[in-house]
Amino acid sequence: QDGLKIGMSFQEMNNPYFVSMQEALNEAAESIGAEVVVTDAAHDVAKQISDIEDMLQQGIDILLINPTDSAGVESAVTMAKAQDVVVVAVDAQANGPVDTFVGSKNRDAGYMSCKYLADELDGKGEVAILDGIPVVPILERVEGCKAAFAEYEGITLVDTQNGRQDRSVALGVVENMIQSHADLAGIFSVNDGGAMGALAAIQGSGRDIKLTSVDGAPEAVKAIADGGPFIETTAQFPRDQVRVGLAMALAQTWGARVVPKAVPIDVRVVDAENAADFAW
Amino acid sequence: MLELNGIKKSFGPVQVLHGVDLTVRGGEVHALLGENGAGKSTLMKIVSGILQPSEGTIRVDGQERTFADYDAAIEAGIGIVFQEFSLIPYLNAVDNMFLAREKRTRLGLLNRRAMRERARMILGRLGVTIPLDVPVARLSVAEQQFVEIAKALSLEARILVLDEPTATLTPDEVEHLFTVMRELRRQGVAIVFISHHLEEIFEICDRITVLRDGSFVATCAVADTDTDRLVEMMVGRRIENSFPPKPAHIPAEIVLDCEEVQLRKNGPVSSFQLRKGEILGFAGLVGSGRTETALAMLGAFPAARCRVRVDGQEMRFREPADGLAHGIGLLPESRKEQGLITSFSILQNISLNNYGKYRRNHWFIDLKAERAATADAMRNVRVKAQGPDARIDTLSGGNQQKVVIARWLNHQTKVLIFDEPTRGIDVGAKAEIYALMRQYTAQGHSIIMISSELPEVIGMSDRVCVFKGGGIVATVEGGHINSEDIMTHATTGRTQNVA
Amino acid sequence: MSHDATVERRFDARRLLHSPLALPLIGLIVVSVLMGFASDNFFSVSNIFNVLRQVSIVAILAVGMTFVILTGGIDLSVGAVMALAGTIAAGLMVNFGMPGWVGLLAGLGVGVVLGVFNGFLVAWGRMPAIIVTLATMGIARGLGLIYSGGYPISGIPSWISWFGVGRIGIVPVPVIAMVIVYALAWVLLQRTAFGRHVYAIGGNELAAKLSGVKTQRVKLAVYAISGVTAAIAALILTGRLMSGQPNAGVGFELDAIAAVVLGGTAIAGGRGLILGTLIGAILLGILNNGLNLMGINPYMQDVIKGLIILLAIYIGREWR
Amino acid sequence: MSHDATVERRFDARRLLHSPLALPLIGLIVVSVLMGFASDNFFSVSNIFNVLRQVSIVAILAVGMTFVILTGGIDLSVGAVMALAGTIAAGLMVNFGMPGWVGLLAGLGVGVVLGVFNGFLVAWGRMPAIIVTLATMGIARGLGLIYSGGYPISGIPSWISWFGVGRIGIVPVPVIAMVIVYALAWVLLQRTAFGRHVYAIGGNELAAKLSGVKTQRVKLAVYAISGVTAAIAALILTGRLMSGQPNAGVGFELDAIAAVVLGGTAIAGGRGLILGTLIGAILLGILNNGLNLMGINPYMQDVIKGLIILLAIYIGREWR
Ligand SMILES: Nc1ncnc2c1ncn2[C@@H]1O[C@H](COP(=O)(O)OP(=O)(O)OP(=O)(O)O)[C@@H](O)[C@H]1O
Ligand SMILES: Nc1ncnc2c1ncn2[C@@H]1O[C@H](COP(=O)(O)OP(=O)(O)OP(=O)(O)O)[C@@H](O)[C@H]1O
Ligand SMILES: [Mg+2]
Ligand SMILES: [Mg+2]
Repeated sequence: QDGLKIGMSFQEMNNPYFVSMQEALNEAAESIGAEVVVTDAAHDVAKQISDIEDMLQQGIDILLINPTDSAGVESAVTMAKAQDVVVVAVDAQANGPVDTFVGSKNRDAGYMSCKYLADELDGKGEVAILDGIPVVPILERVEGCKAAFAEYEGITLVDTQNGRQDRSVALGVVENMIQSHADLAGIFSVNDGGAMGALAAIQGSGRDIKLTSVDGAPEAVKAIADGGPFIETTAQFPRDQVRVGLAMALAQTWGARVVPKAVPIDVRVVDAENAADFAW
Repeated sequence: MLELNGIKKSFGPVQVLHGVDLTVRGGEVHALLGENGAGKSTLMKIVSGILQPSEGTIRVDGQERTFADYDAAIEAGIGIVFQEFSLIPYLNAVDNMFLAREKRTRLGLLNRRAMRERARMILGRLGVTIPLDVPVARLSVAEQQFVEIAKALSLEARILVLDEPTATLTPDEVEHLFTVMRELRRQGVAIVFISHHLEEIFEICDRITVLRDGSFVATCAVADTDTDRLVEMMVGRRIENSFPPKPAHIPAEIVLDCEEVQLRKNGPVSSFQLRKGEILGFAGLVGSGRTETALAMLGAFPAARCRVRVDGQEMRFREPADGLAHGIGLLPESRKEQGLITSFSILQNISLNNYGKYRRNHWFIDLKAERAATADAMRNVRVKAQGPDARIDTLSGGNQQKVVIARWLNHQTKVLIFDEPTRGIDVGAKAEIYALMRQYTAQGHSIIMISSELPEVIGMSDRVCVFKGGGIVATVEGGHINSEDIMTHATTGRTQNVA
Repeated sequence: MSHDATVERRFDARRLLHSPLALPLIGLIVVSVLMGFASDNFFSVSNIFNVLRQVSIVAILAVGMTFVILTGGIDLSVGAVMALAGTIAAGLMVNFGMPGWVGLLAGLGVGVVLGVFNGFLVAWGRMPAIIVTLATMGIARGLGLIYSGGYPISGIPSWISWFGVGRIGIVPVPVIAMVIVYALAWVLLQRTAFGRHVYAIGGNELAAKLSGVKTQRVKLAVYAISGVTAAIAALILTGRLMSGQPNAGVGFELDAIAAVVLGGTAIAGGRGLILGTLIGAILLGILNNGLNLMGINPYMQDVIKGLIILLAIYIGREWR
Repeated sequence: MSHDATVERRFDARRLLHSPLALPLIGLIVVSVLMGFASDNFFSVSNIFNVLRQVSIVAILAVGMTFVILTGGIDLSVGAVMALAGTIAAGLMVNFGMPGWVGLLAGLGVGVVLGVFNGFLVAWGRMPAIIVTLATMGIARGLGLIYSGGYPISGIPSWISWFGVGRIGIVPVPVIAMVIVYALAWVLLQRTAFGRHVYAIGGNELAAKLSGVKTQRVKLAVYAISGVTAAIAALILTGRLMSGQPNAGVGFELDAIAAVVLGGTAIAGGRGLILGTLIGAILLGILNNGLNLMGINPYMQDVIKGLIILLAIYIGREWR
C-alpha cells in the first residue's frame, strides 16, 4: 500500500502514560511501514481541533484521537469522517461519528483501587480522594471509588481535593489534607501523577496513611515494589489500547464492515506482590 | 580649559550644528546664548559625552578627547546639569546625588552616613534645606532643581555645565546659586551657563558665546556688549519692547469666580475673581501654592475645599476634562511630565484635546482639516521643526514648550491657565508669545498666568494675586504692580487661618 | 538629474522600511516562504483558509488586547473570560432551554460585564492592570467551573456551529468575523478621537489627563472592548467546539499578547497599529500550522516557536 | 506639652501606617486571624511550618521576580526555568550516574544560563521583557520535555530529599533556605550600590543611564538573579518530589508576580521592598492552605483567591 498515514492527536504528552502510547504507536506503525504524525493538544480542546485540521491537510488515512474533551472534538471528528478518514477514539470517548472507541474500564479501576484500600484498612477509618481534571475517565474513577467506599460501613470519606493530576500541586494539597484530618488513614488518587505527590506528602508527615491509585506508571510501580505507604495502583494498558485501536482502524481500511463500536480494555491490580513483574 | 573646534552634529538628514567653536577658560563663567533650537543643549550633550559629534574636536586642557559616554566625560572633570530633569523620582535626594558613584564601606556596602553628610554639606553650600528622606518626586520643582545642581557639584567637576538651571528658580534662589557659582569660579572651575534671562547673563557671566541656527556667531566679553546687541546677535534682528501695552479698561464681567479654595485642612483659604479679557497674574515664591490652586480648581489636586463659579454657576470639576467642557484649560508647568505625549507627532500633540473641531460625520476625524489647523497653530508660535509630523522628542526644549502653547491657543478656551508659560523660551519667542496672549484676551478670553518671573508678571498682568504659604495674601492692581509691593507681600504677607 | 532620482528612490524605500508594519510583514513573508518549502500543502487554498480559521480566535482576542496594550495596560483575563462567556452561553441554551440567541447575548453580556469590571478597577480603582486581570482570570475560570461543575456543556442548537465551521462562499465564517472586527478596530483607532485618546494615554497618561482627555472613561472602554472581543471569540469557539468548555483558552492571553507584540505594538503603550496585530496573529498561526504540517515533535515545536518569536522581535527592535 | 506629645504620637502612627510594609502586614494579620477562626488547626506550630514550607518555593521565585520587577521588567520564565533546572539536575544524576552535587551545580548552571539569556536579550537586545521571557518559558519547557522524553526522572540519591523535607531542629530546611535568600536579597537591595541601581532603573531608566549607571549590566544581573533563585527553588522542589519534573511549576510565575505585587512593589518598577514580597508570598500561601483546610470547593477557591487579591490591592493602592 502506498504510504499509509496515521495521525494521532494526544490530549497531552508530558505524561508517561501517553508517552508510552506514542512509543507503542511508533513501533506498530513501523512494523507495517506506515507514516505517523503526532500532535499534542496540551489539554486545550481548541488546539486539538486545529491539530486535527492540520493533520487532515496532510492527508492522513487513520485518525487516532485521544480527546481532551469528548464533546469538544466533535467538529473535528465530523470533518475527518467527511474526508473518509477512519476515526478511533483512544482512552476517552469522543462525540460524533467515531468508528471505534478503545478505552480502559475506568469505573472498574476506581472501584478496584478503593476496594483494595478499604480492605487494607480492615474496612474502617477516614479516607480522602485526591481528584483530578474533570474529564469523563477521571469522573468515572471517582464514581467507582465512591461506590467501593460505600460498601464499607466503617469507611468515611472526609475530604475531596483537587490535585490537578500534577505532582507538585498534589503534594501541597495532600500536605494540607493531612494537617486538617488527624485521623486520616487512606487516600485514593485518581492517577499516579497525583499519587506520587501524595506519597511525598505522606512520607514527609511521617504518618501512617495508605495510598492507592490508578495507572500503573513505572514510578508508581517501583514505589509500590519498594513497599511503603503506596500500596496499590490499578494498572491500565496504554500500549495495548493503541495497539487494539490501530488494529480496529486497519481492519476498517481493509474493508471490515462490522468492527466493534467499543472495545473496553481490562485493568489490573498491581500491588507489592506483583509489582516487580509489571511494566506498561 | 575646554576647547571645542568645528563641532558638527546631524540627526539623520538634519544638521543641527554647523561647525561650532567654543573656548572656556578656567575661572570664568561662560554664557551660551541662542534662540530655542539654536543647538545649545545639543552642544553641551556633546561636551558631556551623551552625544557624539559628527565632526570636530574636543580638547580638555589642550589634550584632544573623545567621550564615549557621560562617565568618560566625568573622568575628564566635566559635570552637567541637564535641561530636562534626570532624577530618579522614587529615590531620595542623597541616593540621587550619589547615584552611580556611591560611597562604600570597606565591606563594599553603602556608606550611607558619609553620603548623607556630604549631601547635607553640598546643599548647605547652595543655601537650601531639602528633606533628605523623602523621594524627590515629593519635592517641588525648584527643590528638585537644587538636587540636580547639588548632584553635579558633588562630582567636583572642573568644568561645570548648567543648562537653564534658573528656569525653575525664584530670584532669591537664583542669588544663592550665583553665590555658589562665584565661589566655584574663584576656585578656578570653568562654568558654562545657559539661560534665556539676559539680566542673569550680565550679573554672573564673564564671556558670552552666541549661537544661531546651529552656527557660531560670536564670542565676546560681557563688558563689551549690551542687551540689544546680544539679542540682535541671537535673533538676527532687534526686538522692541517685549511686553505689549496693557488695555486701558477691563470690563467688570466675571467669568471665573473662585469663591473658596483651601488646599489643605487648616491651611489658608483664598478667593479671587477672573474678569473677562484680563490677564490675572499669580505671583509668589516657589511652593507658595499657585500651581496647586490652579490644579484644585480643575479637580486635579485634592483640595480640602474648593468652590468655583463659572459664569455665575456653581461648578464642581472632578477632572480637567470637566473644566475643559466649561471652557477652562490648563497649560501645566512641566511640559515633559504633564504636557506632551512623547510618542505623538507635533500635529497630534496640538490636536490632542480638540478633535471636536475636525469632525466629519460626527464621529470621525477629518484628517485634512486637522492638518491645516495645526500647521497654522505651529506657525503662530513659530515652532522650529522639520514639519508637523516630526516626533516631539526631536524638538528642543523651548520648541516643545511652544507646541503645548500652540495646543491651547488653538483651542480657544474661555479661560486659560498658563503655568510658567515661558519657561525655557528665548527672548524673541517670548515677545511673540506675550503678543499672542494679549491677542487672546482681546478676543474676550481670560488668562491666569502663574509665573516665577517677576518682570513677566509685572509686564503682563492686569492684576496680580500674590501667594504665600498655600494661599493668596494680597491682590494688587494698577500702580501697585511693581516688584517691591509684590515681593513684600510674597515674603511677609500674612495668610488668613481658618479654624 | 539621475543622481537626484536615486536619492529620491532610496528615500522612499527607507520610508517603506520604516513603517511599523514593514517588519511584521517581512516576518510573515519569510516564515510563509519557509513553510511553503517545507510542506507541499502549505500554499493550498484549503490550507490557507484552514490557517486563517485557526488563527481567528486568538486574532480576535488580540484586537481587544491591542486596545488595552496601547493604553499601557494588559489584559490577562481574555482566555478565561472567553471560556466563561462560552460556558454561560451554552449553559443557558442547554440547561435552561433558552433559544440560542439569548445564550449568545448572555455570552456577550458576560464579556462586557467582566471587561467593565476590569476597566473599572484599573481606571477608578487605580490598580495595576496586570494584577487586576490576573485576579479576574482566576475568578472567571472559577466561576465557569462552578457553573458547569467542571463538565463541558454540550447539546447546544446545531445552527450555532455555523459560527465555527460555516462558510460564506469559500470563506470560513470565523475568517469573515475576524476581518470585520479588525476593520472596525482600525476605524476606531485611526479615525476617531477615542482612538487618539487611547494612544495618548499610552504615551503619557498624566499629560493626557491634564489636557482634558477623560482618561478613566477611555480606560474603562478599552477593557470593555477587550471583554467584547473575548465574547466574540467565545462565539466562534463555541461554534467550533459545539459545547461550552470551562477549561478552554488556557494560555490564550499569552498568544494574544505575543500577536500584539509581534505586530510591532510597544508593550509600554502609545505606539502600534492594529493591522500589525493581525499580521502577528497570522504569523503565530502559520508557525503552529507549519510546524504541525512538518510533523515536528510537539516538544520541539515549543522551542522553535520561542526562538522564532525572539528572532522576530530582535530584528524588529530597530523599528520600535 | 501634652498637646505636643499627641502630635508626635499621631505622627509616628501615620509614619508606620505609611510604610510600604504596613498594608501587606495588615493583610497578612487579617487573613491569618480569619483563617484561625475558620479552622482549628491553623495556628498549630506544625501547620505554620507546613504553610511556610509550601510557600518557600514560590517565595524564593518571587525574590528574583522582585529584582526584575523593580527594574521595570518581568520574568515569565521562572516556573519553566525551575522545572528545567530540576529536570537536568535529576537527569545527570540518574541517567549519567553523576554524583548529586554535580547535578545540583548543573541545575544552578541552567538557571544562570537562562537568566543571562533573558537578561542579555532584554538589556543588549533592547527587547521587551514580557515577550523575551515568554519565549524563554516556551523554550525551557520544550527543552525539559525533550530531554526527559516527557517522563519524570526519578531515582536520585536519597540525601537530596533533605533539601525538600529535612529539618534543622524543628525548622524545615526549605524555610531556612527561604530566610537566607531573603536576607541576602535585602542586603543587596538596601545596602549596596547595585541595589540602588536596581531601584534607579525602575524609577527612570534614561536618567539612571545618564547618571552613569551601567543599566545594561544591572539588567543582565537581575535576570541572572531570577535564574539563580529559580534554580534554588528547583533544588527544593526536587527534594520535595524526589524526581525531576519537566511539567512542574506551570503557572508559578503568576503566583510569584502576585506575591510581589501583594507585597506592595509597584509593577512599573522603582518602588518596593523585598520583605513585602515575603509577606505577599506568605499571604498567598495562607490563602491556599486556609481554603484547603476549610474544605472549600477547589473551583470556589480560585474565585475567593482572586477576590481577596483584588481587595488587598484595592486597599493598598493609596500606599503606592
Ligand atoms: N534627536 C533629535 N533628532 C532630530 N533633531 C533633533 C534631535 N535633538 C535635537 N534636535 C534638533 O536640534 C536642534 C537644537 O536643539 P537643542 O536642544 O540643542 O536646542 P537649544 O538651543 O538647547 O534650545 P532651547 O533653548 O529650546 O533649549 C533643534 O532644532 C532640535 O529640533
Ligand atoms: N507631590 C507632592 N507631594 C508633596 N508635596 C508637594 C507635592 N507637590 C508639591 N508639593 C508641595 O506643595 C507646595 C505647593 O506647591 P506648588 O507647586 O503649588 O507651588 P508653586 O507656587 O506653584 O511653586 P512652583 O514654582 O514650585 O510650582 C510646595 O511646598 C511643594 O513642595
Ligand atoms: Mg536646550
Ligand atoms: Mg508651580
